[in-house]
Amino acid sequence: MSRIGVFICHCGENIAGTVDVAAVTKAALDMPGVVHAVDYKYMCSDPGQTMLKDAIVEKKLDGVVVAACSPRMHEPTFRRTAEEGGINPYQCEMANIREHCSWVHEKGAATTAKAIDLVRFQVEKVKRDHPLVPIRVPITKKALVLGGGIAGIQAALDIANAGSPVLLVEKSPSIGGHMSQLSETFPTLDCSQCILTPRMVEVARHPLITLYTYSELEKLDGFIGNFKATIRKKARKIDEKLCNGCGVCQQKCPVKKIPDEFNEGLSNRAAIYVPFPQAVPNKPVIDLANCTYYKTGKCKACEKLCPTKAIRFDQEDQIEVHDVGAVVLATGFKTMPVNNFSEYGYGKYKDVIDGMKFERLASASGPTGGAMKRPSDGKTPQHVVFIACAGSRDRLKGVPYCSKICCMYTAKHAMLYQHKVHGGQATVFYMDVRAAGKNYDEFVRRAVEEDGVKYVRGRVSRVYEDDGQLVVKGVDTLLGAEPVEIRADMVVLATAVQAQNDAEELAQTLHVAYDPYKFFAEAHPKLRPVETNTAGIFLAGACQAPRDIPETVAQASGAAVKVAGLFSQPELTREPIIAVVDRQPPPVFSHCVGCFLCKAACPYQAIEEEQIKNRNGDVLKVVARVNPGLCQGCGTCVSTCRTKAIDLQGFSNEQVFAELMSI
Amino acid sequence: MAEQFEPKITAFVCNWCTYAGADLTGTSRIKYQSNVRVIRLPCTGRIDFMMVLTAFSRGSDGVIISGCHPNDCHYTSGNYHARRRWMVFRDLLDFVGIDLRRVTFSWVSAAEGAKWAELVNEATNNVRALGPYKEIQQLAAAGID
Amino acid sequence: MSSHHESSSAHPSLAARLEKEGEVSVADCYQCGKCTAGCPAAEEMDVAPSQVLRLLQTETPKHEDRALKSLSIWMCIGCETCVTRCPQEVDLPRAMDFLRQEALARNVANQDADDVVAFHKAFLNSVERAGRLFELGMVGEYKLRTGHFFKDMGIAPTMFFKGKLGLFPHGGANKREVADIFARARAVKKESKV
Amino acid sequence: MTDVRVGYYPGCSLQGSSRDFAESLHAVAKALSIDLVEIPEWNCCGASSGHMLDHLLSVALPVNVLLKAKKAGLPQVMAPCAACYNRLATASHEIATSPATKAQVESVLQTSIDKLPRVLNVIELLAQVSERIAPKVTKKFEQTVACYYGCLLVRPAKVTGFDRTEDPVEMDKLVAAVGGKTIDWNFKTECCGASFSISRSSVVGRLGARIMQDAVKRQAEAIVVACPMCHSNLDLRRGEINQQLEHKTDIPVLFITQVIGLALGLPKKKLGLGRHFVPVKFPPRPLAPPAVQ
Ligand SMILES: Cc1cc2nc3c(=O)[nH]c(=O)nc-3n(C[C@H](O)[C@H](O)[C@H](O)COP(=O)(O)OP(=O)(O)OC[C@H]3O[C@@H](n4cnc5c(N)ncnc54)[C@H](O)[C@@H]3O)c2cc1C
Ligand SMILES: Cc1cc2nc3c(=O)[nH]c(=O)nc-3n(C[C@H](O)[C@H](O)[C@H](O)COP(=O)(O)OP(=O)(O)OC[C@H]3O[C@@H](n4cnc5c(N)ncnc54)[C@H](O)[C@@H]3O)c2cc1C
Ligand code: SF4
Ligand code: SF4
Ligand code: SF4
Ligand code: SF4
Ligand code: SF4
Ligand code: SF4
Ligand code: SF4
Ligand code: SF4
Repeated sequence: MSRIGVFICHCGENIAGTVDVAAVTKAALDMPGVVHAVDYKYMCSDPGQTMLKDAIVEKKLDGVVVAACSPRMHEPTFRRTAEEGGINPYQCEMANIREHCSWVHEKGAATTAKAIDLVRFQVEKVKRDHPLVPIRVPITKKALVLGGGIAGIQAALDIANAGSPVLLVEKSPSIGGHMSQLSETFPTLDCSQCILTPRMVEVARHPLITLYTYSELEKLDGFIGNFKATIRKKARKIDEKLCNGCGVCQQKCPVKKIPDEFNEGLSNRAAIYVPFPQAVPNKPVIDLANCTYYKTGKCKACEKLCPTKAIRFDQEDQIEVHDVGAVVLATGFKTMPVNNFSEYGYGKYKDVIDGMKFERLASASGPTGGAMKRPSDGKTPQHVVFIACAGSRDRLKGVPYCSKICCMYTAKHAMLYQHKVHGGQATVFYMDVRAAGKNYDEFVRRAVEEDGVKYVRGRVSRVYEDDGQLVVKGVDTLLGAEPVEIRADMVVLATAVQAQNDAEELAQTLHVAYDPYKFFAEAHPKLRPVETNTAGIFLAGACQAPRDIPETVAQASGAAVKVAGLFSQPELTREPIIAVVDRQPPPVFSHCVGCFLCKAACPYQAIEEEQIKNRNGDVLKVVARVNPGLCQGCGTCVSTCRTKAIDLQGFSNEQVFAELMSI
Repeated sequence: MAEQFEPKITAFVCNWCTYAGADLTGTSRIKYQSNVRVIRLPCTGRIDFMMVLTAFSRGSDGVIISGCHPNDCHYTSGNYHARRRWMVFRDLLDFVGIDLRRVTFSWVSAAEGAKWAELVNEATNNVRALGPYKEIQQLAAAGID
Repeated sequence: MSSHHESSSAHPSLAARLEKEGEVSVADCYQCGKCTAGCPAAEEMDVAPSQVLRLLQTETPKHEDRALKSLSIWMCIGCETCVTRCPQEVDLPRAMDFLRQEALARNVANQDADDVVAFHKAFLNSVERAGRLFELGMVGEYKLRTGHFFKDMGIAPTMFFKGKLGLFPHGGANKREVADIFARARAVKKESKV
Repeated sequence: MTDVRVGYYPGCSLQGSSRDFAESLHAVAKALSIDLVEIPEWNCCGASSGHMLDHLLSVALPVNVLLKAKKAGLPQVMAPCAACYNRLATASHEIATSPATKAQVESVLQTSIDKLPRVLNVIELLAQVSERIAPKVTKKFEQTVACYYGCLLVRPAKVTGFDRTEDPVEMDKLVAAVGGKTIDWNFKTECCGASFSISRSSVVGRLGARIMQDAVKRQAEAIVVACPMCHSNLDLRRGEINQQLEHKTDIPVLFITQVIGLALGLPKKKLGLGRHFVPVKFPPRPLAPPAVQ
């Protein structure tokens, strides 16, 4: 037995000037189930709301319809009022007789008739409203940050400084990412390690940050506020607690000729090694593929000589499972390998290098101590050619997008070169200079105007070697496409920024979307740039798209604020507009037949398979179950289900069809 | 002058784009014909075939289905599902003998107030020209739903 | 007034026709010049290969004319270096073929390329007559067309004595069939024009 | 050893100016048990003149050849001339990718076209039987040579799908298989002027000079080619080339089939070695390494 009250708002003249509100009120009173109907000048005003509350009590109403403006405007207001009046807020509906009626139609009988119809729809709907409670989900206030580049470091520090514990998981033996390899950074030319190292140390010392280096995420289950992360700690073969980072092992290890990853192969390292002197943690790792002991069973020199007896040849990978409430993805990027450039020699010329190698050559902490020496013979190159857009904006190479950072770092490289080699000449082949940031274009102009870097507009077609020099065949399109041939001592390719090799796999592990180039996709390109479509998983840095450091840091702090905001709530409450699969007493259990069409249709992976078991644990039936933490209430599943076993609260089949039946 | 036939149009719209777009038509005070009745749904993905049939059998002479533009769906891919189903829909509607000229599919975003008004006017005029949808109502009376 | 980037709709621009008939999208070229930088024939050209495309991109008769009358389109060897490296995958050699054919059709081919045109014509004529190339016959026709009679006298006798220059056309091909192919190709092309 | 049966498309120049290529090809094929089945009544592919002057013919003529091969029951066709190979492969590619062209060609040839035979170049064919070569070597080919692929063997990649576009190695492997050394050089695929041989021999001279210069500088004793046009541009046109060079060169230009033929001990006459413009001879080799000075 419904007792519905209908409240018709005049909205001053806004509604009453066009719609005959008295007629609507009268019509409402005739609708089955309506026991009370009034019209009033301003329903949203204090007296209006008080009137609604009082009526609920006095008339013992169990549902109300407010015919006024758009629900997108005042639905929360009237639902709160209804709750104060003593009914469930979800038993209050609004009929939009302003935006959808009085404001868009002429005054007259037809418009009033429409208003009456709109009221009738909502009366039919409200009669079938069930009391709903907002969904409350607990939150584990601990964050997982994946990737320890500048993005991950910044996000971890910001979240920890806001008071929540963080697990920082880094794949390689040290945090720092690409930034730790950089020499100086645009647009200020400050030394990269000088600004990064203190942050790395801060991460290591922060009481709320637990660092997992040389570790990977194996699995992520659960949903926002309630994830379960499975982390694999790969065996370093070192007891980290005992090791004091003295470095004796790497000095004494007989295997010495392994190309050093940190120096981009420009120097060598041992089989047991700390990636670079400022590494965090400053603990070595044994490279199993190259250690003599693991290859032949003989050696163990490191074990014998380690003063703290920290070497553990029998150490195994460890698996840990942690509860976390939010995840920040900060796994960064890679650059296109130089052997992708067939026209520039497939990477076979030693003096055709990429930007990252140049960073190591230019770095004071690099293999040459910052002196410009070319890799082939250590000579100082007198003419260096830089090739911008190497692989970027190149459909043929599968990268049609602009890599965004290379115009700037190429200008930086050319400038650093001119500073280091007096009398040398840097020439940059470019297509456009994209320097759209604060002080960026000024930086590029400085390279040209003050440091004498020559910019030639055009792409290079081929690089080959002749008499120990590199011949660069390019073109100057500003001279009417005149071919230009330069004999250079070194060529630097500004190689395209690409997603990490394992990005697709990781995206699938985390159920986040990715673009055609395997960069992780943001929830909205403009308004939700640090969120993914999966609630509780956020993005920072170059794993989303090519980014420089300022942008990376800004985005990391943005992601951290989203996490902190989430963690500041006592628990998650969400509108209960979600799907549910019906449950029936045995032996039916549910009308669901387990076809899982709904599961395939759901854009949020919110539908799970649930086994209904008897006391012996035998599976009696497999049915669908909606995870309320993941469901966003789109209703796609409902229209997919043939047995109507799944329904959407607040927009149920019963309600929608009742509206339709009253047309 | 004989009284002009006034069709009944039922519109299924999503909450995030088209409903909001229609609100904007209101705040911009753009006038359109009053024949349309809006059924608000969270997403076009929520619409099912039976809803459209019911609308017709209950006396609608035309139906509008409108949601977010592709790629703009509030629910990521909801409207893709809807679109894919529309193809099937069309065939089904055709199969049960619904006159497809009476069904208008469109996209109206929250910023397209004027487009909503045009859409309603166009659909209303088209259906008005087609006349009342007697066939389906007769069938309905005979009990197809 | 010169109307840059404008063409009358009555005559579709060369770029539009290339897109349709030649399946080359001139608009895709972003003028990076990589094609020109690697082109072995660029030195012999009056308009660089990338600039030929630029002329077409304007879609104005004035610039299209310059492309059609250029020496470049005849100097292109068809070596495919450019398309192999073009970041936008623009099939420039195909565009060159199209322009050559259009220049001949409009009778505006560059006179400095008469010898090149003559060579290709002589070649095809020889094939049309015999089904296969008759080198000596072709060279003879070429020399008659161009007057470059004594140019290769230096190597011809050597070729002859080394058995590299046949005095008679080769048999073996189905002459009729090949002549028919030439004839029908002309007919099909005519048809597709109307 | 079972015979490898393959459709053979000689193309016009192998019948004419490049008889040496034809002779050596047949001799080597016989030695390696390759059965070259000449396509009956084959016609000219139109060569560069075809595609330059008449696009439709440039597809129709080669497709006509391929249809004849198909009719003769030949699933693959080998064209020794790189230019013919390129025309055949390009035509095949166009039929597969452009329905409009396919329809036009069908009406020119008055037949419908479906799957066409696979098109091979001579290197691909020899690579298929490469393991047969080494055991038959009677006299190692001990020269150091520059393998010159030219442009049309490898380009464009999406049409030929053969080897590494900018730095092919398949011919180098064949030379190595008969004991030869190959140099790593820069002009493996740089164009030699191709069909400009007659109409613009100056172009050929300029382009050929750069090619020869790099090869000679890197101590090549000969150039090895797999294309009659490359051969005539570098051999017949040596006069024009030398005019552009400071240091004239007389290193010979051999077809890959001649190199293999020599190593297999086939008589020089059968390999057409006497027909070259630049005589095929190599400087005598010291028996022991030269004394250190
Ligand atoms: C040659 C060059 C020069 C540059 N110069 C400048 C400059 O001067 N100024 C400037 O502002 N920017 C510069 N940049 C850009 C700068 O390097 C990036 O903006 C920055 O490194 C992005 O940081 P990130 O943390 O997002 O990614 P990264 O630095 O790539 O860090 C990602 C981290 O995640 C780890 N990781 C990857 N996958 C996983 C996984 N599955 N699980 C766990 N961990 C994982 C990686 O090991 C790495 O430590 C330059 C870039 C290049 C290539
Ligand atoms: C022609 C044009 C087209 C554009 N198109 C795009 C586009 O397509 N896509 C895109 O991403 N971006 C676009 N942009 C950029 C976009 O407009 C800006 O990125 C964005 O508006 C910046 O937002 P904001 O809040 O920082 O600044 P603003 O939009 O400028 O907002 C600042 C606000 O602060 C108020 N204010 C100012 N001073 C005070 C004060 N002292 N006290 C209190 N309030 C104050 C102002 O009144 C204003 O409301 C475009 C910009 C232009 C000019
Ligand atoms: S020698 Fe021992 S303590 Fe020193 S760095 Fe190596 S493992 Fe650590
Ligand atoms: S055991 Fe391995 S890591 Fe240790 S010193 Fe020997 S080679 Fe080096
Ligand atoms: S940032 Fe500059 S160099 Fe890099 S891809 Fe974009 S335009 Fe090219
Ligand atoms: S100022 Fe504006 S238009 Fe000019 S380069 Fe910068 S972003 Fe482009
Ligand atoms: S579509 Fe319906 S029946 Fe099928 S699994 Fe989902 S809820 Fe169950
Ligand atoms: S309502 Fe939407 S989000 Fe929720 S379970 Fe159904 S399809 Fe998934
Ligand atoms: S390489 Fe391609 S994109 Fe660049 S100028 Fe040439 S045709 Fe245009
Ligand atoms: S095909 Fe023509 S334009 Fe292209 S590189 Fe070769 S000669 Fe130059």
